[in-house]
Amino acid sequence: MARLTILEHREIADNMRWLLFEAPKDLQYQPGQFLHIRVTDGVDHLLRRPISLCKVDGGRKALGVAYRVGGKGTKLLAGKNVGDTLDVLGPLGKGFKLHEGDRHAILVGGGIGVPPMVELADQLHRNGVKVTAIVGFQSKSVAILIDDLKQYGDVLVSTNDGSLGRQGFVTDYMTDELLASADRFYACGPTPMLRAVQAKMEGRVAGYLSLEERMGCGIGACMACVTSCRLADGSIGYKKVCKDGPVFPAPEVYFA
Amino acid sequence: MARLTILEHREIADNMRWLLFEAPKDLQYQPGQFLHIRVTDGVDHLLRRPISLCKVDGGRKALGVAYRVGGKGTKLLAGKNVGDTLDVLGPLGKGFKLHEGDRHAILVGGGIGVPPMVELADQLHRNGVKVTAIVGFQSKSVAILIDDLKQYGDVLVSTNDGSLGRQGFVTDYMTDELLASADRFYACGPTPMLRAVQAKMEGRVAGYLSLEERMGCGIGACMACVTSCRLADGSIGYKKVCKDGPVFPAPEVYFA
Amino acid sequence: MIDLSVNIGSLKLKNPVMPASGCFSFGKEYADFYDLSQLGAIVVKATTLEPRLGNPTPRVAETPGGMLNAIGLQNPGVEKVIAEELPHLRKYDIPVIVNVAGTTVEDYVAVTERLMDSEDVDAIEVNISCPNVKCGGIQFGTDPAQAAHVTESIKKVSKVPVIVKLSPNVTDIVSMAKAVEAAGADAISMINTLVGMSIDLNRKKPLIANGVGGLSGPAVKPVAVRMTYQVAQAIQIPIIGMGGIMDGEDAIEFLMAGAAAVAVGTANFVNPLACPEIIDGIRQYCEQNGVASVSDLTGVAWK
Amino acid sequence: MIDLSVNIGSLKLKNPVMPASGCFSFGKEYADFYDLSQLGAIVVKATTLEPRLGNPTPRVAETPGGMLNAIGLQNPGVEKVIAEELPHLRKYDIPVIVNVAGTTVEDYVAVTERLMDSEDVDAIEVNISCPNVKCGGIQFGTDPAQAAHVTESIKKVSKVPVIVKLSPNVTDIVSMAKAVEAAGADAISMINTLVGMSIDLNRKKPLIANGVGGLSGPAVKPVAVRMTYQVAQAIQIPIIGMGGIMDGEDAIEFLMAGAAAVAVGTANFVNPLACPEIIDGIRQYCEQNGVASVSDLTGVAWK
Ligand SMILES: Cc1cc2nc3c(=O)[nH]c(=O)nc-3n(C[C@H](O)[C@H](O)[C@H](O)COP(=O)(O)OP(=O)(O)OC[C@H]3O[C@@H](n4cnc5c(N)ncnc54)[C@H](O)[C@@H]3O)c2cc1C
Ligand SMILES: Cc1cc2nc3c(=O)[nH]c(=O)nc-3n(C[C@H](O)[C@H](O)[C@H](O)COP(=O)(O)OP(=O)(O)OC[C@H]3O[C@@H](n4cnc5c(N)ncnc54)[C@H](O)[C@@H]3O)c2cc1C
Ligand SMILES: Cc1cc2nc3c(=O)[nH]c(=O)nc-3n(C[C@H](O)[C@H](O)[C@H](O)COP(=O)(O)O)c2cc1C
Ligand SMILES: Cc1cc2nc3c(=O)[nH]c(=O)nc-3n(C[C@H](O)[C@H](O)[C@H](O)COP(=O)(O)O)c2cc1C
Ligand code: FES
Ligand code: FES
Repeated sequence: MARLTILEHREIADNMRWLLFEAPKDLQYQPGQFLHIRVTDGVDHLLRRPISLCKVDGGRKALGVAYRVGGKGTKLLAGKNVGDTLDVLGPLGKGFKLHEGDRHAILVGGGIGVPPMVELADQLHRNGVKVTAIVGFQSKSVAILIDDLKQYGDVLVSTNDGSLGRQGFVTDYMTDELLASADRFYACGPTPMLRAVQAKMEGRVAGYLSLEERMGCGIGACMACVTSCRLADGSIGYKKVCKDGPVFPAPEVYFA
Repeated sequence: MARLTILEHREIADNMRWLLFEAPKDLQYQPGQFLHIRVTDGVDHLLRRPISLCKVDGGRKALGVAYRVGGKGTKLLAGKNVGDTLDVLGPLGKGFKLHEGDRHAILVGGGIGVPPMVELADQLHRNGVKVTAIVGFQSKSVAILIDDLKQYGDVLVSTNDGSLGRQGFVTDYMTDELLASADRFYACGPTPMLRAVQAKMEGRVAGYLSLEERMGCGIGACMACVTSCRLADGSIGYKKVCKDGPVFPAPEVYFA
Repeated sequence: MIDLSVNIGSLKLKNPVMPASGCFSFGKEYADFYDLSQLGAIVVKATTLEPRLGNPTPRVAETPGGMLNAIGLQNPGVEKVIAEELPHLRKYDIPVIVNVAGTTVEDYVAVTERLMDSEDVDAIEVNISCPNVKCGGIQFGTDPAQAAHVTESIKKVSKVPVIVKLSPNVTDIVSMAKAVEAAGADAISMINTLVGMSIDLNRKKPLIANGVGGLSGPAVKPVAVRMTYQVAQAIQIPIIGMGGIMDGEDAIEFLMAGAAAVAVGTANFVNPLACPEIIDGIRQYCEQNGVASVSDLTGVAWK
Repeated sequence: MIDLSVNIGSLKLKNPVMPASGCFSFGKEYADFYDLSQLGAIVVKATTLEPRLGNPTPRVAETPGGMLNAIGLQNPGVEKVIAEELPHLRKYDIPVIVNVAGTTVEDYVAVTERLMDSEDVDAIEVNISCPNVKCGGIQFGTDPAQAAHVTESIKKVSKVPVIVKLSPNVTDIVSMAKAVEAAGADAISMINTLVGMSIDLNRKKPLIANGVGGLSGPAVKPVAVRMTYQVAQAIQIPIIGMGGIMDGEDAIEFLMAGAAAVAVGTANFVNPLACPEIIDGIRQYCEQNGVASVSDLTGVAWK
């Protein structure tokens, strides 16, 4: 837990913002982890907002996130200025696991599920893994981070309305050929997308899904954020998105 | 009701602050009226804080108040910066009445009751009324606005601990001679002080007392801020500090 | 054009928003801020048979997301209310709802009878739930049988719709609502304040002179919405929902929970323009969400 | 040196601050933030006879100044709690209080009996007030006779102090407290959450999957302080006060209202260091106000 200073804060698409923090000392992190951010010091918005790590800039010792301004809390957040400090917990949770020996990874991001793919792509790229990023958005006006991803590999874009890239869904890009060439996939986005990706990849490519759930504590103590998982013994049980996730091996995730 | 921009905001004594607003358009006001200020746009501090008008600067079209940083709301207020805007209602209530023909007025202020005396002194002074201001504070470290008052007349200072001016109470300055020379008195400060001033002046000098009470609406609708008064028919009844006051003719005020 | 009108029994309101009793006095003060004809109705401060001084001060305290009050039914008595307060409201083209309080059933009946002599009363709101009056009021608000008895007695003498205002300080609000419905109430308003207390650390005593006070404001909204949701499913008569409404979205929440109209209390103190802004907010929501008539929203959360 | 120690029945606490049940799981997570030995005691998550999955998600929602939760008593069951969760708490030199929940009196008794086999249980907190469990729990929390019955039954089998946790969702909390005192409770903890609801305007449905949830946080503090103040004057056994405590001053408010100790729930989510900071805040208040022993503060607001 620390008060982090805002270094940059700007709009990057309609109601989408980029926020760069000064990194806390001795920063330990994995791509896919999240920050748990208080949006005000007052009591009118008590619960922290979970936002994924998007980019860590080691040189500048800075930590970037990208978020959508939607509800009351993120609206307050959007009003914070460079130089202001925010109460931030984290990075928290289990992030994406990188596997030695992988040569080609497919990264799938939908909407506000795209941000964690940037740091992941960077790390894979540095490890010599070929990156193919497939990203989907509602429309061009809310598309984010495409240029950032292009630094690390191919980026395939789809939008629901066809205003950017191909019209359709991220899964439309998942040809047999592409899947056959990949060692791993990593996905983050809305539940319908994750469900489709899980189905598409099952038995073909091993990978990970990053989930969302409303959170209380963010550290595993309140049981708010549970999600159904296939447990080791084959039964269906709850795991905590904040502590056991947000990233889970894809076969573990059970969509009812 | 308006959002007013902060032009100046600085400490003027221990935990005492000066706050200057841009004046609202078509400002109508009397000395002794108050502003009803929201300290945050959130819901954690719902009730507005009543703060007396201290000084109106017609040339700069600005409105100044002086306040003590005490509880949670004024602490939040103290964090606002020049350029920020605040939601302000007012000026509200009934202020001090100036009487034609008066030649000498005694102004009595205790602690945070001193601020409204500044604008009053200015107006009296401009009307050719001689001003004697008697002000009392806990100690030197919290004494405020003495130099401002000196522009308009004599200022007699007392402190509880003797660290500035005479040690003792404001009433110690109220000699028979002084009272005999005065046409009017105006007082604002803590209840024990007002009670003593009322007793001292009774039957000798006509004047006004400005009262404090916890407020809800500030405009006369909620009945939160009532105070006991001698009504026209001689009975004791409630009047509203926010609407019928905060300034009352001294004989009307009934201290139980 | 969105149809904002709603019916509360035989009362027709041009929109579902009214000030809550006790938070708007008799309207004069807010008339300085806007034309009261914009409102759906006006609900005036609690009126008793004899004048009442109410409680000593401090009468209000701020709490996190809310406030406590213990005004204690200060009012000039029904005679003066009829003679001096109500007539000036005639010039606004809106129903006037008079909040009635008392210590005994006879009190309530007497005030109502007296109000029936006035042309200026369009409905009665029976305040059986004021937590700030030591004797009286509160037992009517917590016992279904007594609530039914006072409702019945008032219904016998009232020529205008009778709205019964429920207290949230009960184990089972649904049985309270059913009891007053069975006793003939034309509508229910809910909720009055939750009984609360703040302690002044300096004086080491309750901050409010009365000790306890009534909690209102956004803090209580989840309790009010829950009770509205439960009661609406159990009764047929309309509900005026309230408790912490600050903006149009809060009002929509109550409508979806099952309220036919809403009342706005504490928000008036925060923002004197709260009522007209909430009306605008409701209209905007309807426009943006294709709602043709605001009454279509009532109870959609469970229908 | 300020004496921060307090007694809850035969339990000696080094200071009056403990986490509230359900807000601290079994302590492991917060042990990453500070040494749990600093606490006055630890209260663990509700434990039932069989494992429970709890309610579907969403299980929490933010409300103004508070939050709703409907976790629904998710827990691994008493066997696993004894085997896997409690032993690691032994290394902290503080009493362990186990929150017990169930659907029938037999459930409560069975869990308690089983817990008596463990060396790691210093007190039982009887959760008769969880609003998030459809059948069971709630009726014990709203009916004095049933509350007394479950208290008595547990007292018969418990070898450690029995604390009964009261629900605020009642008309008369004082009679609940008196009933469980008469039935042998060693202490009372209060309050559990108020039943509330938020409606999701987009989905036009209650936001929490369970429909209703329990309201906690600063929003409920005035209700909790009021109830503590009323109950403390009516009973002889000590009270553990809670509801919206965020800092040392809030804790002092509960002590002055009549609590002997306090519990901290929601604040842990806002600030993982809430408990140690509240202990510091209490110590500071005592220093600055010449309070030699924190237990001197209990009930000063009415004594
Ligand atoms: C692990 C994780 C990582 C995330 N990463 C990102 C990211 O990188 N960029 C981004 O824009 N968004 C991200 N989200 C979603 C983000 O947390 C929500 O959009 C945000 O909390 C909504 O807050 P609000 O103030 O706009 O909405 P409000 O409606 O005011 O929120 C009220 C409460 O509900 C919770 N809440 C509301 N919507 C969601 C949601 N969809 N998921 C979880 N909690 C919710 C809030 O956290 C808060 O507690 C992530 C969510 C999770 C769980
Ligand atoms: C007509 C009037 C004029 C005033 N003028 C000034 C002034 O010029 N300068 C100045 O420093 N103070 C003035 N005060 C007092 C000032 O309003 C309070 O000190 C201030 O509201 C306390 O707020 P807080 O956030 O510090 O305290 P908190 O304890 O956080 O306040 C909580 C609530 O209690 C109310 N409250 C607390 N103390 C008082 C009090 N003493 N009087 C009235 N309400 C109170 C607050 O308004 C708020 O609603 C005036 C009061 C009144 C009634
Ligand atoms: C200052 C104040 C005075 C009130 N007086 C009355 C009253 O006289 N009669 C009544 O039925 N309710 C009274 N109430 C309760 C409100 O009408 C309303 O039920 C409650 O405040 C909840 O709504 P809110 O959260 O919008 O304020 C009063 C509330 C406040 C804050
Ligand atoms: C997420 C959450 C889970 C809870 N679980 C339990 C529980 O298992 N047993 C119980 O007795 N109380 C439970 N409570 C209630 C708290 O212990 C406490 O009584 C209540 O939250 C009020 O305190 P607070 O405002 O400090 O949170 C829970 C509260 C929350 C917020
Ligand atoms: S948010 Fe509390 S356990 Fe995950
Ligand atoms: S503060 Fe509402 S009447 Fe004075």
